[in-house]
Amino acid sequence: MSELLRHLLFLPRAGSTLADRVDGIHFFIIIITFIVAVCIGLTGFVFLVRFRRQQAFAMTPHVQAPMWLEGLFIGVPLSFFLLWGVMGFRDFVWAKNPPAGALDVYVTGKQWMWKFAYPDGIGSVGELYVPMNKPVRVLITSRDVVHSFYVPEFRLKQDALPGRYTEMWFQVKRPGRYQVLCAEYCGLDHSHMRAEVVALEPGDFEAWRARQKSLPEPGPGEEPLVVSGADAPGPLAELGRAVATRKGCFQCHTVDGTPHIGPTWLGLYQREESLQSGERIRADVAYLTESMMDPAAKVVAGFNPVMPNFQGRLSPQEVAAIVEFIKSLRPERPVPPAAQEPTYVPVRR
Amino acid sequence: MSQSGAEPVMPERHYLNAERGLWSWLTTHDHKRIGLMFLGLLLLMFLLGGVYALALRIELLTPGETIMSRLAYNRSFTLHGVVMVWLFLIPSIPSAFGNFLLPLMIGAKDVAFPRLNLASLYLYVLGAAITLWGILQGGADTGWTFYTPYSTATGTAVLPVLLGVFVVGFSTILTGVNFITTVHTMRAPGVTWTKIPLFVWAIYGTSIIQVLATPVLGMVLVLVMLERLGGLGFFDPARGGDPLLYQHLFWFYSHPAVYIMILPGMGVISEAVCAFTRKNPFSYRVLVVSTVGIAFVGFLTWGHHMFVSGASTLGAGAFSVLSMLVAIFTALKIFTWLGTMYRGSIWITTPFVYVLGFIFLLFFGGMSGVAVAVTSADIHWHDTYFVVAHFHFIMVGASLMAFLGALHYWFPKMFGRRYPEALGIGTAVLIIFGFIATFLPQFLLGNMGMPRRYADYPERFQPLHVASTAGASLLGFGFLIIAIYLIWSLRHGRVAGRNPWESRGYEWTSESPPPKSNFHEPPSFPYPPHDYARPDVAPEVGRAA
Amino acid sequence: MEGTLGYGKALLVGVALLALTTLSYGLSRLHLGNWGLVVALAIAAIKVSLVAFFYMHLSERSGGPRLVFATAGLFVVILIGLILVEASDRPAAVMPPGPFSIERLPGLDSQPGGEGGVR
Amino acid sequence: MQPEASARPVVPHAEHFGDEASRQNAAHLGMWIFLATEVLLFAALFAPYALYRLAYPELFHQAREHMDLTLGTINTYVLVSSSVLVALAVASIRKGRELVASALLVGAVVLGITFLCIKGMEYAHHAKDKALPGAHYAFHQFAVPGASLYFTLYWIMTGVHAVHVTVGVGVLSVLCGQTLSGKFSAAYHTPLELGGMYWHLVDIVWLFLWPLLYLS
Repeated sequence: MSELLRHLLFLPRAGSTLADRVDGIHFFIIIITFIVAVCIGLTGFVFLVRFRRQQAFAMTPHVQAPMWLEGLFIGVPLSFFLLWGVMGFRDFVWAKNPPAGALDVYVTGKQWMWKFAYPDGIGSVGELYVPMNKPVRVLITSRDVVHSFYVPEFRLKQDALPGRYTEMWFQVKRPGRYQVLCAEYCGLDHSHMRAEVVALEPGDFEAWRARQKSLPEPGPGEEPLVVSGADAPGPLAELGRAVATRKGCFQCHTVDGTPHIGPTWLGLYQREESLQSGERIRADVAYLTESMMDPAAKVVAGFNPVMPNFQGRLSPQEVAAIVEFIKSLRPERPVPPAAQEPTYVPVRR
Repeated sequence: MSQSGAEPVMPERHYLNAERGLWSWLTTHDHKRIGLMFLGLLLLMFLLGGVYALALRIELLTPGETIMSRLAYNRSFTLHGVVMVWLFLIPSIPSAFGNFLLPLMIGAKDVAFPRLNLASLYLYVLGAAITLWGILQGGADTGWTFYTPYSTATGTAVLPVLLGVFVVGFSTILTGVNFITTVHTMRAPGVTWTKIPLFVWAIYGTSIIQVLATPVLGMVLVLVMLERLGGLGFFDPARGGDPLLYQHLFWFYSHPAVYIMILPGMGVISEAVCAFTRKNPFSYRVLVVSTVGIAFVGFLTWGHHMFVSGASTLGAGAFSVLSMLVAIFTALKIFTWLGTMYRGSIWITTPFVYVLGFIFLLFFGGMSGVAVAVTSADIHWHDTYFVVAHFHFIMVGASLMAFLGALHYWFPKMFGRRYPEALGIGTAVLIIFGFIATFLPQFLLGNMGMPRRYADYPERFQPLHVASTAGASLLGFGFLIIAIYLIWSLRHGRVAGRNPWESRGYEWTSESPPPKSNFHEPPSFPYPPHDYARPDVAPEVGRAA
Repeated sequence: MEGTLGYGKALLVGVALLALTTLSYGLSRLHLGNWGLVVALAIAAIKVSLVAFFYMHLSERSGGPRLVFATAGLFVVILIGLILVEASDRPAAVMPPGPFSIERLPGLDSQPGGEGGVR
Repeated sequence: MQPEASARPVVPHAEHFGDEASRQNAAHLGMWIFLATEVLLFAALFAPYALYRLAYPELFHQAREHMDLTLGTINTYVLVSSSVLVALAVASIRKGRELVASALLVGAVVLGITFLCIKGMEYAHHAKDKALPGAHYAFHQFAVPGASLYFTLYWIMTGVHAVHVTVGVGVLSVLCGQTLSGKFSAAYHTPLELGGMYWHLVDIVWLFLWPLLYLS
């Protein structure tokens, strides 16, 4: 029955225990809605036919809804609404409070990727490995803007807020790969901020975990290799450096902060620049791309519009590589003093 | 349809030709002319927002980047939202029809503060101009919700858009102040609180929301602007700020703003149901109480936008229950409209087709609203196309249907002419079906898990997107037909006469189009506005007898 | 008009306002702890009612203006009250030692301030 | 934010009204609704204050010690006194004493300007300490997490209030001039009442800002 309804309503398969509960209330609401819709539609249709206009300026009797009918109009829908509200809230509380002994996973959203890490230090980018039939608590945070961790097949969604952890838990019912989407708009590549939950049999999961642990141990203070992998200049950034060299970008731009004919690339990404027109602009991907394609459009104050136009001289891949290279040239971020780091509080169950 | 022998004639002098020349329009204090100018501007904004909507639908026809880049897509959906919400829907019925009709419906010569009314128009123009200027600067890419910290970090032209919305907000405040005062102090003899027409009640409720909620939006927009300009860090976690605070303040305005959009529509429907079924409202009391109730309880529900945002569980529960209360008022209205049809004399006209469409679509929009206000169900639906479909059912399916219904119902009042009725009915049916074809698939897309604001999407979502785009083109075609026949009717439509709908609403006792002073004699109304049980000839004298 | 604002009444209310201000200042010197805020706000509320009722002519106007005044007050309470209800029930400072430090937003770094978040 | 626009919304003897009494009613009601929007405008600032105070109770407790209580308290007396003067001015014009009324209004305007000057001194003081809002905050004596937030709140709340005081001073000056030129009488003085109400609202806001920012 519920499989049929799921097909009718285009709901994806139910991958987690939460999904069954959410779908249950979903079906309840939809069925009642359609029953009432049919009643209203039929009543309206009967009235339309039965009381259609016979003559102009017809006089009609003064009909006033009796009190009991008004009471019914209020009482019946309200009791349904409140029933749904209470049922939903019960499930909501259930979904928000993980059972003891749940496996903790830290989820970090970042424009535009998901990173996962386990308390014992292992981690991964873009793929979250979890054991099936075991509660998993996700502790979600963001490193920049608000994201939302969304797994449609689990019916699970929780916003990732910068500076705070939010939590949610799930228990996967069967092994497989489940798509993770970002559901809170987070900028240019919002729609490509995807990842996967890989649910493994408990045995397979332990094997995976052991394999990860056997990877070279990171030194003290270093982040685990797998985790920081996304931050280090990737192959694309390396390609960008090569392209920039080949196209002669370094004749005018430096990468170490020294002033030259053009603005330095060090720390350029996301820097706020004053333009000659007096406006200010943030050097985001769009601006960097535009500056290659149409350099004269927005010239940074204090520089001459001498840069040649690279429209047609750079392939999209090369542009992306150069942008990625510029992105990688971020100055060391000042680390907040130790006193300002959040203090460790044992996580409340 | 006309039963009378003689063809009606246009009144010699009316508000449209009382004074001539552009200058007389630009400096007018006449609420009717201000309402008309609002109507024209709003329709322009609707056109702009609609063009964005069609562009978005075409882009979404296929996955991947086709007609626009991701950045362009992000900017387009933001501007579609900003233009439609702030420049069209929020001022739509109150500023255009409210301005035109409210004094007529309570028998006043004008609104309480005519100069303020004109100032409101110019503030709107200014705000819209600033927003459009922002669009020319490239436009924002934050979504119409301007969520921090993204809106304070992105490099697009957010500032002018924020500023434009801020200024438009003040325009709606002035309108609200004006309307509340007018209703309180300027009712003609006989128009007691229990005999105020239902549309006026709706505008009154709307004005309460505008006055109380808009300043909060104004302040929060100022804070975001300051944060962008001066690194204030008010909502920035790096400085100890709380991004959720922004969402609280924003939705304190923007949830009631949904009722700013729908309440006037409900008022239009209440009027039109009575007029075209020739029946007294099934329960005047229920319609009034639910209007004011929605205006007030609507302020208590904003937290249901934040169930999965990291806000507290208790808060979610409280806001969920409060949201159910506001849904009850809507349910009550639907039942009452249905009850009004009972033993009436139902006349199927273009406005009435929109009424039927409104009731039907509002029912589904409202029920899907209840569904997403259920905390656990919202976990899945939040920020998916289900929500997109839900609020489009309310804002387009209901508000816009009401706007079109109002346009057709009061078109003879405004211009003294009629539009081709059969064409009107046909187009109305086309628009309702186009609408359903556009947004029903979006409910299903939401169920599948398609998040909103996606420039690109996994392939499995495509068939439903194609259906939605097909519906949207039908919808656009429908609007085109309406535009053509209404513009044609302005000059060539049949002369309507005073009261072509045989309505007993107060506004129809004056001539159509009304004289500059609204009524030739200071009116008094000894009978209720929706009274069709009384063999009185007074309302019908308008027919050229 | 009954209850019209005259010199006598205006002066009397003025004296009361200044006296209440002094009282509020004096009480704040006593360091009442948590009650200090409550007392200070209560005194402020009394002063506001005096100003609104006498100086802003509410005593002379029934109906509309009083309704507006009450409504505005009510909505301030709703706005602040519901936000506080929600915020006070958020999970306690759940800042587990996640593997990542919080990255500041681009362009907003290098200034003091900034605990992890709102407790 | 143009309060003048609605401070004098009624054309004397506007034709679309019946009589002066209903004109007055409408004007007062309109002004009250406008004031309600102002109240909600400030509520949007008090709400963040409440939330952050809940989040950082210690911080808000300590921050008080870096505020200039003396100047703040003097300012309270100044603003309350000017409100009293405005109330007296309304009482005078109702008795038809235009000269007394305008003298009282001059007093209120002077007190309003005094308020702004004292506020300016306080601002200068904080600016010297580099206790500036947001990104510009560099006050070393009070460098705990979130401290910048308190001063951001302080600057915005008092800043928005100061803007209102400035507008109010402008409104009162115009009204003072009109009183002197004999525009108002015992029979017609609605604009003066409305302008006074605006000034009292500015006073009311300060009556809350003062205890919240300086006292407790």
